[in-house]
Amino acid sequence: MITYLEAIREAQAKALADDPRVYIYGQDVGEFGGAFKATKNLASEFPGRVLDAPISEDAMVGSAIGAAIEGMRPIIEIQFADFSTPAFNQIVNHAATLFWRTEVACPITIRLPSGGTAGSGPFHSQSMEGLYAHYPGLVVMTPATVEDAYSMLLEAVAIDDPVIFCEHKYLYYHLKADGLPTEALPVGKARIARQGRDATVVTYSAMVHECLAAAEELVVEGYEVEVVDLRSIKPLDTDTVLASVARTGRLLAVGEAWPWGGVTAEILARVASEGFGLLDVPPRRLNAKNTPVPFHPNLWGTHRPTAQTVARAMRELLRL
Amino acid sequence: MITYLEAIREAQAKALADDPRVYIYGQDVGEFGGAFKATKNLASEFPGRVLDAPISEDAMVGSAIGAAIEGMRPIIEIQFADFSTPAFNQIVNHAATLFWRTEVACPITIRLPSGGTAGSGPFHSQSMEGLYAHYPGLVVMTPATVEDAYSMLLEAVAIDDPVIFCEHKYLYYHLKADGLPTEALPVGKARIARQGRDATVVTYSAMVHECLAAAEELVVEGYEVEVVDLRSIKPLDTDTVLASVARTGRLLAVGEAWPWGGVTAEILARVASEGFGLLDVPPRRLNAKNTPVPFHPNLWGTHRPTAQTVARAMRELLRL
Amino acid sequence: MTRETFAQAYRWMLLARLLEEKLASLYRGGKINGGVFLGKGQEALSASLGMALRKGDIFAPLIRDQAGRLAFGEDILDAVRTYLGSKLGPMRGREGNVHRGRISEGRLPMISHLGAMISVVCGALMARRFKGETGVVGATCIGDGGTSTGAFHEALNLAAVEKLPLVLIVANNQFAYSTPNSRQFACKDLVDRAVGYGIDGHSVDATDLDPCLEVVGKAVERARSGHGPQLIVAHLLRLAGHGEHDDAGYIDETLKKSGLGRDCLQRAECALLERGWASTADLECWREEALRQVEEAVATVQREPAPDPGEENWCALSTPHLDDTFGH
Amino acid sequence: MTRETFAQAYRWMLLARLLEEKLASLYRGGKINGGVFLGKGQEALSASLGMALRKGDIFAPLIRDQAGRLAFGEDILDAVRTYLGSKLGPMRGREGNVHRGRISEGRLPMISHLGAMISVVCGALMARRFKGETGVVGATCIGDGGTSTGAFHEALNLAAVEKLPLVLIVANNQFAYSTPNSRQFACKDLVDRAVGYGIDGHSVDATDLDPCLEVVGKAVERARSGHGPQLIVAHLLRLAGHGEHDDAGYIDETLKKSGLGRDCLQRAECALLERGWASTADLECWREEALRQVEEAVATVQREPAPDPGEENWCALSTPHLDDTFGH
Ligand SMILES: Cc1ncc(C[n+]2csc(CCOP(=O)(O)OP(=O)(O)O)c2C)c(N)n1
Ligand SMILES: Cc1ncc(C[n+]2csc(CCOP(=O)(O)OP(=O)(O)O)c2C)c(N)n1
Ligand SMILES: [Mg+2]
Ligand SMILES: [Mg+2]
Repeated sequence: MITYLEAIREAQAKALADDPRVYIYGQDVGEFGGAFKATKNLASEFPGRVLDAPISEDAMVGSAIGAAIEGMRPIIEIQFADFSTPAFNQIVNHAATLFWRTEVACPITIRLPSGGTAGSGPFHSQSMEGLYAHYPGLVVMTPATVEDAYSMLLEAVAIDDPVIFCEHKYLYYHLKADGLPTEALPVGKARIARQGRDATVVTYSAMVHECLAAAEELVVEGYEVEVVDLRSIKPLDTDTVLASVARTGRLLAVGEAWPWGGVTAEILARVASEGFGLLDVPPRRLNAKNTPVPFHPNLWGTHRPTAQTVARAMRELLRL
Repeated sequence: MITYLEAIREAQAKALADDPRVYIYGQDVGEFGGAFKATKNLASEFPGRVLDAPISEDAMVGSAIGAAIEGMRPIIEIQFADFSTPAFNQIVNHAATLFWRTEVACPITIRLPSGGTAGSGPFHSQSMEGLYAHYPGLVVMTPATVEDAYSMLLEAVAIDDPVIFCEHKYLYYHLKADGLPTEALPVGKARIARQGRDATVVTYSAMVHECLAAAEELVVEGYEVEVVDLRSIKPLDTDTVLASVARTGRLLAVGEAWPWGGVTAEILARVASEGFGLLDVPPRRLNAKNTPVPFHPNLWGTHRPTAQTVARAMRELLRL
Repeated sequence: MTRETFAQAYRWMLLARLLEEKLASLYRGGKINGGVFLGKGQEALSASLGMALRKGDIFAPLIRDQAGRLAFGEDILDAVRTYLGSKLGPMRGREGNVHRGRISEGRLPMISHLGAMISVVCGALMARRFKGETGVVGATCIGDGGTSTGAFHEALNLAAVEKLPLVLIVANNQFAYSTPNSRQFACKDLVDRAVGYGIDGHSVDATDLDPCLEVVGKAVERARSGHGPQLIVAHLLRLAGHGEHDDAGYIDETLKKSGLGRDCLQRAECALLERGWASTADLECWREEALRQVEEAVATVQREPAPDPGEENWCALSTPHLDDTFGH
Repeated sequence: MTRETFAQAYRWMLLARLLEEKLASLYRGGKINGGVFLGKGQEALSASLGMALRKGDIFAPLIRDQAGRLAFGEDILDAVRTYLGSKLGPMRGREGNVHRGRISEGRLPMISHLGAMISVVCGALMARRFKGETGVVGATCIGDGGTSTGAFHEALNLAAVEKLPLVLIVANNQFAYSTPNSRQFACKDLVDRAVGYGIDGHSVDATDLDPCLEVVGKAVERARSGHGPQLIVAHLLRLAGHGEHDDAGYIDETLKKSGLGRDCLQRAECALLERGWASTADLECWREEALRQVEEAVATVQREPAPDPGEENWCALSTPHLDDTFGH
């Protein structure tokens, strides 16, 4: 059995082993193996290629851009996605514009341990994928499974463009698979995580599992809900979403981020404009509440969508 | 006649005159009067209350938060909206969370000279309103008229919460009005900028004028298009948008920002979920192209929506 | 150094230590959600700051400032309630552990992003100046790692330009989480940064309460009397993990046994006895008094309600009518 | 100082000055979109850096580095094409004015955000180290105002920790746009920052070509030979507006008449004559040669096509199949 977190470690080990241009840079990623142990033992297995950084997110990402220009393939670990704000400028204004301005590619991977866990509070829980997806020039991955965590991280390193890799902390230890995949869907293709005929739920990252659990709950009520796991939110696989909605006529978009804008808005906007005729009833969405992410597990469990609230939203959608 | 830019200056003069808690802090805002002259003469009219800041956007906004905690009402001028990235952390993680965490309000106004003008290029042209609107705890204003520039800026200073005030550089000198308004719609209320029966165009900021021009173009073709100026994108006046769509049955959302996410996605998502039955045809949107904002006027004029491309999108919508 | 000051500082240090030991034990018992971050070894420094500040001053403590918080007036209940997530705490369950404060009492609650509090304290001091208040001091703390943030630099420079009465303590406890000084900066001593900002710099051996009280006291006095920002760089070792989840296996034994590894609390205790400022009976009595306070606070808080999501006001704005409530 | 070096530097300075004068006149004639930013008064400093660098080095110039760009190999056409928005320029009309470079030739194009290029040069140098290349230098420039950015601090500290062969020139031209040094920093001299990073610091009077060549040359040599980052703080005055739209009315006459206000180009010219390194005829001939280059380049570029939006590839990714083309 291998966990989501171990898969991330294995992918990095393989990237380091296969490609001498790869190196890892981030706070505490060296001997210590990272705050979450995603780089455990890599510093000793790959001497000189897994380096501790000072607490300087802006310079970390800036340096990665410079190294990429010179042909390297840096992986930057930001300790928590929330701490990518000091690096925001280098990510969105420098990495994302480099190729467009210069015709020189910028193959950097920025790992963002994302999303909420109980007791983490407003500054260790954020889901920033929608912000990065807004900018041209970035690829934004949001793996929901152990297999995707592994294969998509390898792809992230292989891609010539900057990739924001949003790995979900809630899945780190919880999620296990029998082994590592040998093949995978290409980046940009969504996955039908569960087939169904009655409604389509489009989601990504940790929310895939809440949606799957909700779908199971609805089986006894006689409903078969299809769950689409976007895998990457940019590019966003509109075709797969539309095809599913074409089968079911109903759409619910679920995300862990805040309600204004973001992934769920983009999904509804796309389906409304390109798949209007496919919809039998108004599409809906479910997001976190419109406040910072609260610390206390009681509050946190209500702030984010859960299997229960997703199931409730599904029921409402199905009864329309 | 008073320009949009002068209205911003006048609003600041009035805020300083009326309320001793107000001060202005930003690069070159003092004796020099600001890069755009939005604070012209204010330093001498209000000695000690209009201060030049070092090139330290993070610290500028951080200091404003501290001053607000102590009862002041700072106005921060960021020289160009694009340079708010170094302040991103203090804005979204500190100002936006302060009240929710502490029950102490954070009445700061951050002025962001926003949007494109010919020859400004990728780092002096950005429209960042959608990013800030994603975060809970911020009010995001996007005035499109001289009157709103004035009255909304006064309101921004009066509001107890942090306000991101996106003033559009393209309107600074172009847009003129006969005088300053004495009354205004409250923040959170959209304005019907032009009445029409055939379709609704929802937009904000400089794009209001492109949409109005496009609507005029369509008159000879026999169409009357209604133009809704959102005025503030957070809160976003969904009721006014829905009421308009109820009258016209058709929706086009137009924004100058990038296509993934942002204001236009949010509008379509809201109308699709809450006003599905009001729509006679699929809703549409028109945004800037999915690249950084180009320098050359030829490219820039194609990158952003213009009266011409809006008119084309309207025609397509009307012929559906 | 008077007996009163030294003994008082010691008692804050002791209370902080015992409170944190209790929190650590609650953590091990699974009673605390999220992390627990101890100031073990940093109490002398932190208490000295808390004591040098006055009512009306501004203090933005960081993660290892339990002693300073107490000395500056934090009720022990605030700490326990925030850690245990009581609805009655100052953060009402919205925030946890070290992310607490009471702005009305001049204690600003930190956000997690290192360096971010410094400019906020600067702004509070600017506000006091605008209001014509003098003689006020604003203080905040940061670690060796936090000095590498852009936020640290921008804020310290701003403070220098504005000549604000800011006291910034850098607790160089040799590590930022697992990262040693050698991977964090390359100057000989972080106090060498002061000259580059044009501000006063002070060094202190923070394993020893005497120089802490003296150096911190002097710096606070200088700030208060108009000498502009004061940078204090304190040398010490973190005597705990980064958080209680961390066994700090990366800290070398020789370092622990070096002068940096001395426990300021033990040293202060010895000094009290040596100088005849306290008897072993006094020490015992103070310890019991502190323990009692801790136990009482924990017992109280454990009976308090957790926040109820149904009663929670899910609104981040202070102006409710401006909240964008679409879809709620 | 040899005649050859000095005269060569002078000629780069002259070419830069004349090119920029031409650009300014095109701007006044309404032929340029966006701003025009001159390095007038900073040519000695900038040319010295460009000349001290070698092929294979990395250079990220900033806004006032026309002379250094030329000395490091920039074709004058690159400058003119970028300013005039020619489709054939290195930025293809996507970027303008000073936002240009050719990465393949080691000249990195700046983004506007001040301070951002420093860490990028650091990373390029890390890459060279990973690849086992030695003897390489990475250089970049910034103004007095740019030193207040967090990006400046983070990058310089990172360079120091990694002991990278970085040369960072701070051109203290007394103003950041309209903001004087007194509102920008409070240390006596920005070179006082070096000790706080544990790196070498150098001061230079940048109105004078001799010390520029010497100090910059030495710093580049020290970086190249493994002495780690080199901070050069140059003292001078901006002899133009912030951009050509700005009359710089905020610059005091006394400052202009002070030693800082001396024109490095004139001084170098005098030195050439005094030392017998050039005759007035030589100078005249060099000027004509430079003018001819400038006029030729402008004439060429003015006949070149502007970018055609219809032909433009509206894609920001190098991997087109990953582009999210929805709704295009
Ligand atoms: C901007 C930012 N990046 C990363 C972190 C994650 N983080 C929390 S504490 C810490 C180490 C801090 O070390 P130091 O400043 O030396 O303080 P100490 O823990 O030693 O007291 C890190 C990296 C953070 N809080 N903020
Ligand atoms: C982060 C950031 N904030 C603001 C600006 C706007 N800006 C461009 S140049 C400039 C002044 C720069 O002054 P200085 O660094 O001294 O360089 P100089 O122009 O004097 O050469 C400012 C404020 C910017 N480019 N980047
Ligand atoms: Mg430390
Ligand atoms: Mg300058």
